[in-house]
Amino acid sequence: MTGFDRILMTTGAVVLAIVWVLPLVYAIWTAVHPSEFEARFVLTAPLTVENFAKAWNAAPFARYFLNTFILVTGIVVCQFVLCTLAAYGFARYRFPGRDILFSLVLLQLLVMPDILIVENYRTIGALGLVDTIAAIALPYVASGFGVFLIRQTFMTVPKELDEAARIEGAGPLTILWRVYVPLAKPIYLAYGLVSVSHHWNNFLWPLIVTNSVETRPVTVGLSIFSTSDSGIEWAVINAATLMTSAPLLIAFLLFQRQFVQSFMRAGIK
Amino acid sequence: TDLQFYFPVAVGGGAAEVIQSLTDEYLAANPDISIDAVYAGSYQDTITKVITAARGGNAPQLSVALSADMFTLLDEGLILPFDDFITTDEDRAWLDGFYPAFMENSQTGGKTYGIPFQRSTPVLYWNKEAFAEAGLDPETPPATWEEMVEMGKTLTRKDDNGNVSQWGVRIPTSGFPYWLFQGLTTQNDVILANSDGNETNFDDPAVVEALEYLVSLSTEHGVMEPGIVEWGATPKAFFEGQTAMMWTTTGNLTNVRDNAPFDFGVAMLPANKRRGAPTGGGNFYLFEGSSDEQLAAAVDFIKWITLPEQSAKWTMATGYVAPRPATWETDTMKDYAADFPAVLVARDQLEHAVAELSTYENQRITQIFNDALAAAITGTKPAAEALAEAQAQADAILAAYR
Amino acid sequence: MTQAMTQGAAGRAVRLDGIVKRWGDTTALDGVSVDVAPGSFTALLGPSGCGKSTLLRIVAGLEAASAGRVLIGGADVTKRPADKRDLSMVFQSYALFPHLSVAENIIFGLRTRGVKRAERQDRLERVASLLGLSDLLDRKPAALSGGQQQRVALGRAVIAKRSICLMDEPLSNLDAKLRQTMRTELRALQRELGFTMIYVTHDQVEAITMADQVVLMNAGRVEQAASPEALYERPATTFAARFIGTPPMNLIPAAALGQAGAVLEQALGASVLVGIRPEAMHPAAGPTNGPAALTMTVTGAEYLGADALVQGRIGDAPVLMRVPGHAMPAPGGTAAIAVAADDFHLFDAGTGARVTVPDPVSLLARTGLPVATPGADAPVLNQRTP
Amino acid sequence: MTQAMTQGAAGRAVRLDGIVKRWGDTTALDGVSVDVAPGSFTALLGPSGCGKSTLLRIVAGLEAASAGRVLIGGADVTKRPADKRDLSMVFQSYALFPHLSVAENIIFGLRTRGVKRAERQDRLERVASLLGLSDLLDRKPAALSGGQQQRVALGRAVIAKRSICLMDEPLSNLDAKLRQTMRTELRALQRELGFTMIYVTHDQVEAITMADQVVLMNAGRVEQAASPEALYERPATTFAARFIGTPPMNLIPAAALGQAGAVLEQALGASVLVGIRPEAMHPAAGPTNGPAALTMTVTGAEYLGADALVQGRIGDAPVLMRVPGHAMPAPGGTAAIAVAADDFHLFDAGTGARVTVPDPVSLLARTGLPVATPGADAPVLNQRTP
Amino acid sequence: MLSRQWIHGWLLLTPALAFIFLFTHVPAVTTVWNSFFSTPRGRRPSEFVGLDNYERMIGDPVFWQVLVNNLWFALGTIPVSIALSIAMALFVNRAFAGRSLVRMAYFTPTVLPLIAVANIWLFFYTPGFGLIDQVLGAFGYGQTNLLGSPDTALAAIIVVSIWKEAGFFMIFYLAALQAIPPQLAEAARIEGAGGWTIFRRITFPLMMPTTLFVSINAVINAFRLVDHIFILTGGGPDNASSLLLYYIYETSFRFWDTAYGATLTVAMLALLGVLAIGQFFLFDRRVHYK
Ligand SMILES: Nc1ncnc2c1ncn2[C@@H]1O[C@H](COP(=O)(O)OP(=O)(O)OP(=O)(O)O)[C@@H](O)[C@H]1O
Ligand SMILES: Nc1ncnc2c1ncn2[C@@H]1O[C@H](COP(=O)(O)OP(=O)(O)OP(=O)(O)O)[C@@H](O)[C@H]1O
Ligand SMILES: [Mg+2]
Ligand SMILES: [Mg+2]
Repeated sequence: MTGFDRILMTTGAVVLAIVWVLPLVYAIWTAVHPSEFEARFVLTAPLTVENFAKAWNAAPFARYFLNTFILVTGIVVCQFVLCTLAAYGFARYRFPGRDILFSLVLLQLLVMPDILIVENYRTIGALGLVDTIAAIALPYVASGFGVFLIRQTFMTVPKELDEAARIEGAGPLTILWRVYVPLAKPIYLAYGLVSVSHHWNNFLWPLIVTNSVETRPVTVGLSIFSTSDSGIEWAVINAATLMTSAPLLIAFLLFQRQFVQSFMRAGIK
Repeated sequence: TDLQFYFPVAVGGGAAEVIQSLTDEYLAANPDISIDAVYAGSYQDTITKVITAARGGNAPQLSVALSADMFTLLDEGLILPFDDFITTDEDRAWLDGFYPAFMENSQTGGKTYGIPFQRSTPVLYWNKEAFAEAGLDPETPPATWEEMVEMGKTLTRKDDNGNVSQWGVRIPTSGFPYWLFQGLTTQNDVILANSDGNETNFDDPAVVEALEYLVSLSTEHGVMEPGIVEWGATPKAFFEGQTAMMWTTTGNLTNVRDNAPFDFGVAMLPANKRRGAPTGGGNFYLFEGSSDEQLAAAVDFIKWITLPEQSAKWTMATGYVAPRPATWETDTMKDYAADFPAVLVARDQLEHAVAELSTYENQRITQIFNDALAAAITGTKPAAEALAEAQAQADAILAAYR
Repeated sequence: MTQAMTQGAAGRAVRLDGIVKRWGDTTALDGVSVDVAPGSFTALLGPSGCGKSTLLRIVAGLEAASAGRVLIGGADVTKRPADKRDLSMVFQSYALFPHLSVAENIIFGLRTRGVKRAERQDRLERVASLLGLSDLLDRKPAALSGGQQQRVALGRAVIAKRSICLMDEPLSNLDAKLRQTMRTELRALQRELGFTMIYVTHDQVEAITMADQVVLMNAGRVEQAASPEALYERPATTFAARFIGTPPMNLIPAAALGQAGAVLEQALGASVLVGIRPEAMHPAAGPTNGPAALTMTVTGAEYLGADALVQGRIGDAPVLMRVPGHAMPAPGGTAAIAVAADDFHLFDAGTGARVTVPDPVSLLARTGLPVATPGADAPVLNQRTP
Repeated sequence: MTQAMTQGAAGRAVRLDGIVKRWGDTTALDGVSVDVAPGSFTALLGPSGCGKSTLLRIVAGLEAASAGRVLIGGADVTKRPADKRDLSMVFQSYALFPHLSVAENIIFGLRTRGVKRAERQDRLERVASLLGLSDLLDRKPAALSGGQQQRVALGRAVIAKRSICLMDEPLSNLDAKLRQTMRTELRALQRELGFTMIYVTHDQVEAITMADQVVLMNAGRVEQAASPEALYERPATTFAARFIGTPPMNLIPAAALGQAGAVLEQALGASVLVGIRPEAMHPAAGPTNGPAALTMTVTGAEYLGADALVQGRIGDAPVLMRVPGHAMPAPGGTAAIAVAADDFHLFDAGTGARVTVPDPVSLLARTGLPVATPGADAPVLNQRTP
Repeated sequence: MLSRQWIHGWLLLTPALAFIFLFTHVPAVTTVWNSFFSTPRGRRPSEFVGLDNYERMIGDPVFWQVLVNNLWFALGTIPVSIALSIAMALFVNRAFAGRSLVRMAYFTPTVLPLIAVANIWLFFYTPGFGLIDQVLGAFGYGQTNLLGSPDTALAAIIVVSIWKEAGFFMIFYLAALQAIPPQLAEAARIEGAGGWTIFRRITFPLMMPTTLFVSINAVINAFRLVDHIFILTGGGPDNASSLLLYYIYETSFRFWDTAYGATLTVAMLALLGVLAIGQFFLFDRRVHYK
């Protein structure tokens, strides 16, 4: 790559990044300034933590964070396990009905869970799980998205590696665990981050299926600020948003390096 | 007795905490009752949660929900009238002690289904400094439609490029435009729907005229921003000096007081044929599927929380209009009003207020109406045509309820 | 189970019975039957694309045969999956796990089979030092040279001490010296542990020096399966004759031998090719006046370090002769050639099959070809060190 | 541009100047300087892991040197990216594009350079038939055998006719016959088009028969860069001496030669190793009564098809001798050995460097070693066909 | 060997499928079933109405309008967001100073909750003091009411969707880039291919499995990414920015016309099923996996 290309690419990357990060920058701006400065960007604006204080006090956030953490961990672990197994089945086994089952999985991508809340609430009610963290998680523990994504990745794992492991006496699950999963590590990271973000931010279903502080996730606390009857208070919403998403942003900063460590370099002809 | 109580929060300022603390107070006084007060999101989330839970066989005993959703809940067969629990004279007195304007939305077919709780009404806010700068009397808001146009013209300012830097007035039209528009129709002395909730008057000439007036504010007179005017950004636009006057809910009073960087006034909406404004906000409902014991406890709780003492706390914390005259007679309330007279505007306006548009299949009917308003405001259709179409659609839907 | 492995399992017999493999309309294997004795070392030899790897993969259970049966230790394993066949394999493309270090790659099989850590470590050290990988154990395959990668693949296969070991060109990327060492080591290991080895190679020297049996393949068929000596001394077809030996055997149409050739063809009643290995041709002592048939016109010579290849023609057939570097005839001249009777090979010109003659010596005598005294250059039997 | 390519570009010189390559704390190349004349054929030879591929990748511009300069055609290209260096390359791991057919793989470079379709087709056909790939053009690489894949990689490099061609073990997976053909073809192609070839191989025969210059590497350094003959005849170090020649040169500590060795060391004033190639040792005619020094105790023999390797000892140093198959001494006995004066090589026992003696013949005469008449087995000059 | 494959295959799928069936397919079938009944209302119980709901849908102008809106929305978002996501992944897969910050910038849309983000965009779009108008104003332009006029509302929504999606897809492309052996790019480079050619002829084809995945998701998202509409426009003005799923929400959860909501859902599932599943089975066989 010539120097010129490099500069062009880098410039493009940075310009795009600035546009992309603007909402975050704006959120930070408003969160640390009094609300007069929501729409006025003067560098001399006074800093304040009041918005954060207000947000923190509006709901039992400590408990909500704990709930969210349990919820998200549970979902992601279950998703990893269930989706990995299913994806492996779809990627490397041939059996009658496979295509039909796979289209049923794809169908789950299309069906928005929110549309089914009434029915799902009924199911959860029948299981006696209303107002539990498990109730929030159950409809999501098997994800068509995850199955599809991991299947796509498993399909690109060189067959020889599978074969070599088989020769070494590894059974299907050992191969899955010791060959496919490590090779798909970047995808698991990607999926994990996406899934965590998604469930961290999911709102309607948790709101409906839970009633108590002991089970509700942070988004429920966050939503108190996003009501619109009295106009939008950007300063507080954004402070609350930053507060609740900070763990995600930090997690991404920590994990993103993993995306760019090559796993599949030489060694496979 | 165990009760579950859903409540929405639609304004900032710790409304949820106030409800929780009031509940706790009640529980302390009534140790044999336990109430699980569940924050249920916005009004829209709350109704979804209520109906979902009810369909799942798990309805709460009581809930606050939009007063306008009464017919919807009735239609779903979810709510019970309060009348069965009004047994004593004292109870009857309590029920009669609400402002009639609020009760309009709470009763149908001779029965009371809702108890007003977090109720509001739109008022006009004006920027006194802007008035002064434009050479108007900062203490006199427009009292009529014509005055609003005239003053608006004076207040509208343009910069050197000919771009408007300050509009005269701002009547938000996003989300639920029918509500503020209902102010205009009421002032034009027309009712949008009958009290049985099965007949609308969308194509009434007076309604058309009101809509034409609204449209003319930006097209003909150029005193309001063209296109759909965003509800949520309106207070901010007012604070930023983007507009000299705004129509919005009394629920914004605290917000405006805290954040307006200038001196402002609050007034009743201007009049045309008459003064007028809709009411809005949420009522208490009782739900089907609860035991009599639970219902009795629920009614008791509602009675308690609407008593002047509690009601005053609630009003001062949130800016909602206290729904009973008695509340305004308390000392706390009087002190508060003396300190901040603007809160009285909404109360006084109640005299002229009417029920918020509410019909069977309320959300759909209002949506149809909203679409018609949006079409006229954005110039896609003439007002008369848009409203006639809306009326036809509404008729088709409501026919089933006549 | 662990115990059995530490001691190394005794080899099991492998039998392939009429194996056919097709992909769409290409036929990679066309009825291959091979018998591999338990504990023996069998080399699969053949030109590129002849089906060696495919056959090996079918033995391993990685590829399903389109027809035919695979028997291991007498049991029909045609439908048994690879991980149940108890064998190890070196892949032609190495198939190293890119996410694992060299050490982890090598002990992969031990871990899946639950061998204890201490023993794993122990064996790993021995294998690594055998293969010269001791300093590289912590590297990822991506940080290895081609030859090092190949050695890791080899390590993975030999550490397991399975009863059958399959290797697909395991030494192709190693230099001569290392290769020589590895050959000796592999052979010694195989002898010591007694496992059955099936070894794919394109290198005839490897096949001949290492194997008990060489299976020579061509275009999906077995040309000849025999001991290395038999393959060299009595090639069954012209293909085998030309494939084994560097440079390959000269195949001279009988017609090019003039009168002698005519006598030969007449005696055999078929048109034949006369095969003579370059190293079996010796300049006759001093200029001869014998029959013109085995007079070679020298056209050039190639120096190969220790010896030289003399290019020339007999009749109009091009031939090569191998001589010690110091015994090179000058290009442009002619040289009379002597060949021992045992070193004449006859093949049917049509089918390419070897023609066996009851009494070759007297037949040759009749043709008048200058036959050297038999036995003088008969190859000595393979005396490889074990 | 297109025109230049159809005609083949004349080779450009390549110069490597003090190249160092480190990865973390492993040093793959440690100050390598090589000069490659334009249009010449240079082979990089050396044991596995010595840095051949790395050096080639640095020439190609795929790897940045940690220090040193790369000059192509006189211009410093150290910082020029690979696609601007105008060369072609065969990767050790082939690096075929898995999603493209064989034909598309081969013409990939022509397409990127905008060669017309008709010409592409034309060249493709020629290259494919040269490499025996004509029937496989529509296949994906995954459906090819190892050797076929390697040939595709070769095809991709040669079709381009660039001015410099880099090849990393391009024939390692081919059988002897095909390999022989490919060697000749590659060499012919290179001569015809005149491009500069840098050719990595672990196979000394390939290096010696094909190259104008052989660069012998060891552990990231150049041991010797010389013509094949010089490398064989005058190895600069013990490493070179042992690396070239199969089996390798015998290196006998002077001490093992008894009295003669002592004389030698005394004359040179250093402890030395005496190098004698197995093929330079000849059984002296008839039993000799000469000095014991060059009497070999025969312990075994290995039959290699055309000739045999005799294992034995001189003093206590193990030695190998190569004899024609028919001239094998019987194991257990002793054999007197004759070696020409030119075939004695002397190396410093400490540094391994060659010791040059002004008048070797008289020195040897003083030692009393049985020297054969000079010239009798002096290797003939390389007379390869072009 | 075959039946073993079957058993293993089924065993692997069972746990995931059980959950998917319980929480997706069973309720979805109920939904389809409901579409043949009328919505139960207090006084009128649900009754079988056959295809009445479908007839109503065919005659519903709003349905057709949101469908057309949705097609424009799909056309506007899918190609742009996929192209941008690939560009982003390529950008941040190289080394340069500040790379991790840039990468995080692209990732922010995925992390921030949509309610909050939509409000921020609402601010950007607000006429007068909104960010866009402030920037434009600095160049002397007047106010623009992007969300409040029917001509631009949908476009404004599309921009937010692209912002949200591109960063999301970028993550998958970034992961996919890691799986491509670098020798292939090297070989192409040797053959004189520049960055663009390498991308077009090597990288992109080898990322096809991801592209298939992403494009199917993009198609689906074009129909299901509506959260921000609730806050930005509420589907207005006059349904100008309403999409099919938004209309379904309104019908089902505001109008509580569950039968008609179910009917619309069936229509959407049918449409998407054809688009997405068709797309999958059409392309999966052609994608080069390895
Ligand atoms: N990415 C890397 N990181 C660390 N060390 C490396 C890396 N790549 C190569 N090496 C080391 O550098 C040395 C030279 O490697 P190179 O590939 O050049 O060897 P080679 O001469 O081509 O060997 P072979 O004949 O086995 O292919 C080897 O010891 C190898 O282990
Ligand atoms: N997946 C496949 N589809 C179609 N043909 C294939 C496939 N795999 C291999 N072949 C063909 O089958 C034949 C045999 O291949 P195989 O790999 O067994 O050859 P080989 O003897 O190992 O050759 P080499 O020495 O070159 O590795 C080859 O002609 C090859 O092109
Ligand atoms: Mg092979
Ligand atoms: Mg190499």
